[in-house]
Amino acid sequence: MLDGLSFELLMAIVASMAPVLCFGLIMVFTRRSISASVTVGIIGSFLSWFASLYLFLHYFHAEEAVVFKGAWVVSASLKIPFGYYFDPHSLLMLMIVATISLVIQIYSIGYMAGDPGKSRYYAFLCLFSWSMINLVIAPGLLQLYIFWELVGVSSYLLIGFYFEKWSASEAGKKAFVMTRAGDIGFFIGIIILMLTTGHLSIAVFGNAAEVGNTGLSQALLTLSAILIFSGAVGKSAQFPLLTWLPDAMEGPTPVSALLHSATMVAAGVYLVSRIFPFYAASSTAMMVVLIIGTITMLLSSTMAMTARDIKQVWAFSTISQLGFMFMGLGAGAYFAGVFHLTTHAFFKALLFLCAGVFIHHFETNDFFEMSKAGARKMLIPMITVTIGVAALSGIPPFSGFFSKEAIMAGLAHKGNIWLIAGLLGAAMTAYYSFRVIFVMWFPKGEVEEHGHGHEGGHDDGHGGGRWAWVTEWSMLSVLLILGAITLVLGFFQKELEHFLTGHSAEHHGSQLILVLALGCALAGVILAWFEFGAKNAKQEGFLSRMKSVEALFSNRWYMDHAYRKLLDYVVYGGITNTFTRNDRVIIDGGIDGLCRFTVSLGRAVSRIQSGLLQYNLYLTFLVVALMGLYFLLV
Amino acid sequence: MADFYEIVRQWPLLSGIQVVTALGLLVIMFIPEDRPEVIKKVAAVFSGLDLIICILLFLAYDKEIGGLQFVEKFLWVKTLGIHYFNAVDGINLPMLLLTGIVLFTGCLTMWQLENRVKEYFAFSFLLVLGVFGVFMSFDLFFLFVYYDIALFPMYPLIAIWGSTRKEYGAMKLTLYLLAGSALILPGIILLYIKSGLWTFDLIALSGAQFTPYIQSIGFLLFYFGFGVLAGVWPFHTWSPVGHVAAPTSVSMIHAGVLMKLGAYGVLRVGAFLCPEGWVQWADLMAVLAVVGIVYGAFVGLAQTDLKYVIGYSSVSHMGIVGLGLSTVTVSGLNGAVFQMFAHGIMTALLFSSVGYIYDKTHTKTTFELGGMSRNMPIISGFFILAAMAGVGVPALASFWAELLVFISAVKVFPIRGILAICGLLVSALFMLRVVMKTFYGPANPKFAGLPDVNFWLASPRIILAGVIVLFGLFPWLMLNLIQVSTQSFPKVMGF
Amino acid sequence: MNELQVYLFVALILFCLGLTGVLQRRSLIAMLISVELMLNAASLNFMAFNRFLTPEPAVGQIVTLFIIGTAAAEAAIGLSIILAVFRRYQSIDIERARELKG
Amino acid sequence: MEPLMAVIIPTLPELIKFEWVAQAAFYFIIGVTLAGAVSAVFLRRIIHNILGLIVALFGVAGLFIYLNSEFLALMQILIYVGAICISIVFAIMLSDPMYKEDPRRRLTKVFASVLVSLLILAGFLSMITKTPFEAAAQRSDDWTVTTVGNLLLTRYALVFELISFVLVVAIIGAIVIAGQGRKQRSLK
Repeated sequence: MLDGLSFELLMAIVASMAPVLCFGLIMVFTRRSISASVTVGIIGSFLSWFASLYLFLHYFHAEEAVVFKGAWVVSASLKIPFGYYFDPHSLLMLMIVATISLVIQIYSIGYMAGDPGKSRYYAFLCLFSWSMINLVIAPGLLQLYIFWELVGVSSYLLIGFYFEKWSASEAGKKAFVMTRAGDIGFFIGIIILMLTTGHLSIAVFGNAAEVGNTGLSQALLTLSAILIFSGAVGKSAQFPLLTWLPDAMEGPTPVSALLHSATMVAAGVYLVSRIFPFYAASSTAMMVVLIIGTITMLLSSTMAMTARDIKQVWAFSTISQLGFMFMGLGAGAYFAGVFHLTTHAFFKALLFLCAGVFIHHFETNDFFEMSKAGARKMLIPMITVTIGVAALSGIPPFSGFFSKEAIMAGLAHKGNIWLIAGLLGAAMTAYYSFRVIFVMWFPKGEVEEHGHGHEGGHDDGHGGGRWAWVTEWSMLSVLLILGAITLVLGFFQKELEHFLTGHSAEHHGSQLILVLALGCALAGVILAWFEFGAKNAKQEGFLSRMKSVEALFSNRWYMDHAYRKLLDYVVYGGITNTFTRNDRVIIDGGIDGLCRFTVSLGRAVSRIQSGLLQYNLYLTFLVVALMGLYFLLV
Repeated sequence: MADFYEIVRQWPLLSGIQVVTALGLLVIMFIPEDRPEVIKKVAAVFSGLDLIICILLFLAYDKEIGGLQFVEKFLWVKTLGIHYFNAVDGINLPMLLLTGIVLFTGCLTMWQLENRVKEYFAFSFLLVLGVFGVFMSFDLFFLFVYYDIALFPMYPLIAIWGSTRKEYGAMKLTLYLLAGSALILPGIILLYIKSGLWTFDLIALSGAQFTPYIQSIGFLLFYFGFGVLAGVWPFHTWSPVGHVAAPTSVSMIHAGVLMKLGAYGVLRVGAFLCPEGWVQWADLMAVLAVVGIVYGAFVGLAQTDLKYVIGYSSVSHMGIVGLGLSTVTVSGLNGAVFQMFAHGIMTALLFSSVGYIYDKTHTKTTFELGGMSRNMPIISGFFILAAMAGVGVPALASFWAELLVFISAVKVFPIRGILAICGLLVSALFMLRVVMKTFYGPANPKFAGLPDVNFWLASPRIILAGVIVLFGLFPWLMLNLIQVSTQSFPKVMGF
Repeated sequence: MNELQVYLFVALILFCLGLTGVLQRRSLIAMLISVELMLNAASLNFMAFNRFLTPEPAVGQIVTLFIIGTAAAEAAIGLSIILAVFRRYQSIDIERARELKG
Repeated sequence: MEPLMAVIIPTLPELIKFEWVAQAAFYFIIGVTLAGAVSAVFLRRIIHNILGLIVALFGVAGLFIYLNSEFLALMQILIYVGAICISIVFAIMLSDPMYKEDPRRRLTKVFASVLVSLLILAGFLSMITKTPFEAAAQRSDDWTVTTVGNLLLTRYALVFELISFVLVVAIIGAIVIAGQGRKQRSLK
């Protein structure tokens, strides 16, 4: 299938296939033994990470993309290859996915300690890593789509991990169906592409020079670009399909960190940036991306401002940051979008994992309560979460500052209105994220010392006291690692840009934008300080004075209600009901009526049967005689 | 290994299948009724032998040469031109393999049957004898006779061992299918007479130059005649009712194999003999298929009985087969045949899982179950896997089939193709809804102590799940085989 | 006189008489008797054709022999059926046996 | 004329032509046959019917002799009269209520059956008169019993076997049918 087995190919296979092997192993053999499953999972992820690292370093200076490809399905003129495509973009993404997968598996040792379903959890994590890695290094859009769907499946399974909670399984279903709705557009889009150009090679659609040579008319190009983007809208929780992501927080927190902030939801952004030249060829499509990104960013920022659940805040901020990335891409700033994707992956994972530590410890999701229970005493998580928030808000020198600033520059290039939207978003982001931080650092009212403080975490450990340090440090070490990455990543902007685009451009943004962006962020921080941080602050946002707006924001702009109504009235009440009745009454009723008619007809005819033998004989001979006469006489 | 296959190709394996099945039937009939264990073992052994032969066929078929292989042909009735003509090609080989797998796993699934074991397995073997016969015969006469043999045992099987309105279900099913077969017979006679060749040999008949008018009528007869069995909308209502009423392994064989008999008949007899009619009626076929896909999914959304849900999902999935057939393209046919195989395995797994749950809890309505993943994690896992396959998740067999069908459908009938793709969303919704209601949520304490499947009871489900995953990950194993024959089909477009 | 048509005519009359009997008698035994008449008409026809038309004289005789044998079998079965009917209904009136009434 | 006639009818004076006598006897036999048949059908007492049947059977046997086959005539008398009629008589005698029963006629039924019979009569009559019967060109005149016997065991062996088989089945069937009813009765 794959031609020639070189060492690089072997490493690629290891990187992409080790997790699925682990998935199989855990599901089939080690389901009953939690420790074995954990070991298998972590070894698999480590192998995969190691191979990815090797590939990353090996191809770091490669002149052009390296492709390994073999036929997966051949049907007439339809050829669907399976293979690997290594170019800077996919290598970077591979590195992000492999790294975060690995650290989250390590983190989960502690977080999931004592959960009886841990084996299943690790299996699903492996399944996810497998699909995500193959998605990232897919050489064709169809392979990308296939693993895209598989990522959706693993997301479904992981969100519904606590399946005994209705809300969790509902959330899983919702996530799957809503992303599927987007995927249908994606699917139709790639079918259109395949039918018109005959292939789906990323090497072509991801290459500015060749996109023009595909023979695609501008209208079809725009149409398929928008359709494919609808897949990204679903997966990255953009404007019309964004309500599944906050619900997806029903899953275990590391899952939220891995799937619903760092990697899976970023797949939409990855998809658009992957075939960026293809999008760039259609200004309409770019505009759609930009508009959707902007709407999403503003909308979800407002939602984040009222949430009291720490995971909800991070979820809304994820949506808004993804929207921000789309804005960057839509504005034509390819590198800025990808760069923000990279930095976001790490600091958002960090934020979620910190939240996980708190949730694990205090057994509540409400950060006001955490604060009251003494969250400030947990130094390492508090410091790292502050780093993460600073990065999120775009405070220098943390990584988010650099990437946000790059996007702002791109937006300014596109037009002032987009820049203003971006700045507004940045201010809101700073406001809501520092709101969390200030509340947690500076608890107001009487502070009740939480009963089981640090020891609480220890008791949850399945190994008891001897293994407690593993539980704790598996989580804390990961926080430190991610915090460190968040700190330093911003300084590698030049190198990354060179790596990705082949040239490191001059500093795009003007000083003015830099100042503006920083100013907006600081304004948000200061507002948050006066409302939540300062000595005599009431810890009530300015929104609480505008009840109707607050209600609108905290009900997510009533989008869920609208979907619910749509589902209830149109799908269940309307179509389903009509069809079911049609089945029962018209089709079945018709058939049953036909049967009843036949039976009654039979009854009627059977009256002729008198049961008199001679009568029957008489009729027989009468007919014979008449027939005989007829034939003889005529 | 190649040498071994070379030798195997000389063996009359197709007759071998029939002999083994018939022998199984005979042996079962001669075992005293009071020894059900022996009967079950014998059934398992003979169905296992069938499966082994099918696998052997699958492996030994030479894809390089293609065409008809393992041909067994001799003249049976000279004056009428009836031949004993068995052969395999890329279209019926997957079907034979499917039948083998479903029969074997079905026999294992019914290990806990207690009521009239002997008759049950005897009827099952008779049924499968007919099914195998239809799939391997290349003579219209034998095909039709086997077809009716396959239909008949359904009635007693459902009416005696069934549940929920079994008499009604059995009667409805039998009437529908016989009505279908009443259309097929005139079709066969029409072609037999009009060909002027005085032969029932399918290959010879395909060489006859039928006028477009005859082809058009002939195809319509075959399409509706066989289509009833394939659950073509609006002749689908027998299928959910029948599936619900039937006992587990009959549901498996029925939804898994028998419905494929219909689609296979449309392709093998209708499309092969009347290609012009096929092209002419493709539009209608596509419309009915798309309606079936969307309609089945929507009606499935309203069901609360697990088996009804699966029944309507079958209607929806068989619509995909119909859509593939209507495209008249190589890829469409590949997809359709692959979908027949994949759907067969998938539904068999669904029914097999539901059957176990029903055996233990004596209910199959979703609101009475709930949280089954806690009580019976393994069987729930199988169901969820199969449901995922039904939703069209990649890396499971049916995804590839749907992919090929949809690509060619969008090419040939853009609007209908896109509508059908949108149907996928609804099918995802209703499958997941059922999974959620049945397997997720708080566990019902009523079923807390019930045992999950042990290894032996899980084994048939393991086989089915393995097949789904195997062909999902390595679709070319099947597609390369199917392609051998679909390429040379008359009138198809080379896409 | 001694020609084919005469025999055929006699046989025809026998047949019609038998038919009348079968159709109108209510007693099962009388019906059986009438059937025997019809059978005889048939064998007479065979013999007549055999005598006047066929190339080989043995055929008709053998067929007639066959008819006689069949008649014997028929009588045996018929009588036993009549006996069974009589036991069931305590009568041999054909009009009482009406279980097949629709 | 056939020499066989001489065997049955003894020598007569020269005055009376042999053919005349034969002819008269022929019509007499026909008359006897039809009379027997009529009485077999139209008389009301069962016993009279049987007697009429016997007469008619004898008549037919006579016609067989005119048709050159005295073997069959003998068979007719032996089997029909000797076996069948006697068995019917036995059946009546052994279960006497059967024979006592004498259902009344229905006039409509009689008329209707006569009508059908007349229709059939008319139909066949016209057929008999219209059809031009032609004898085969080559006809053998080997009428001996020996030939019939030979043929029956060689060429028509299947017929022979078949009739034996039919008789066996009939006998078994008769026993079963008659016997079963008795069993049911005794069970009651």
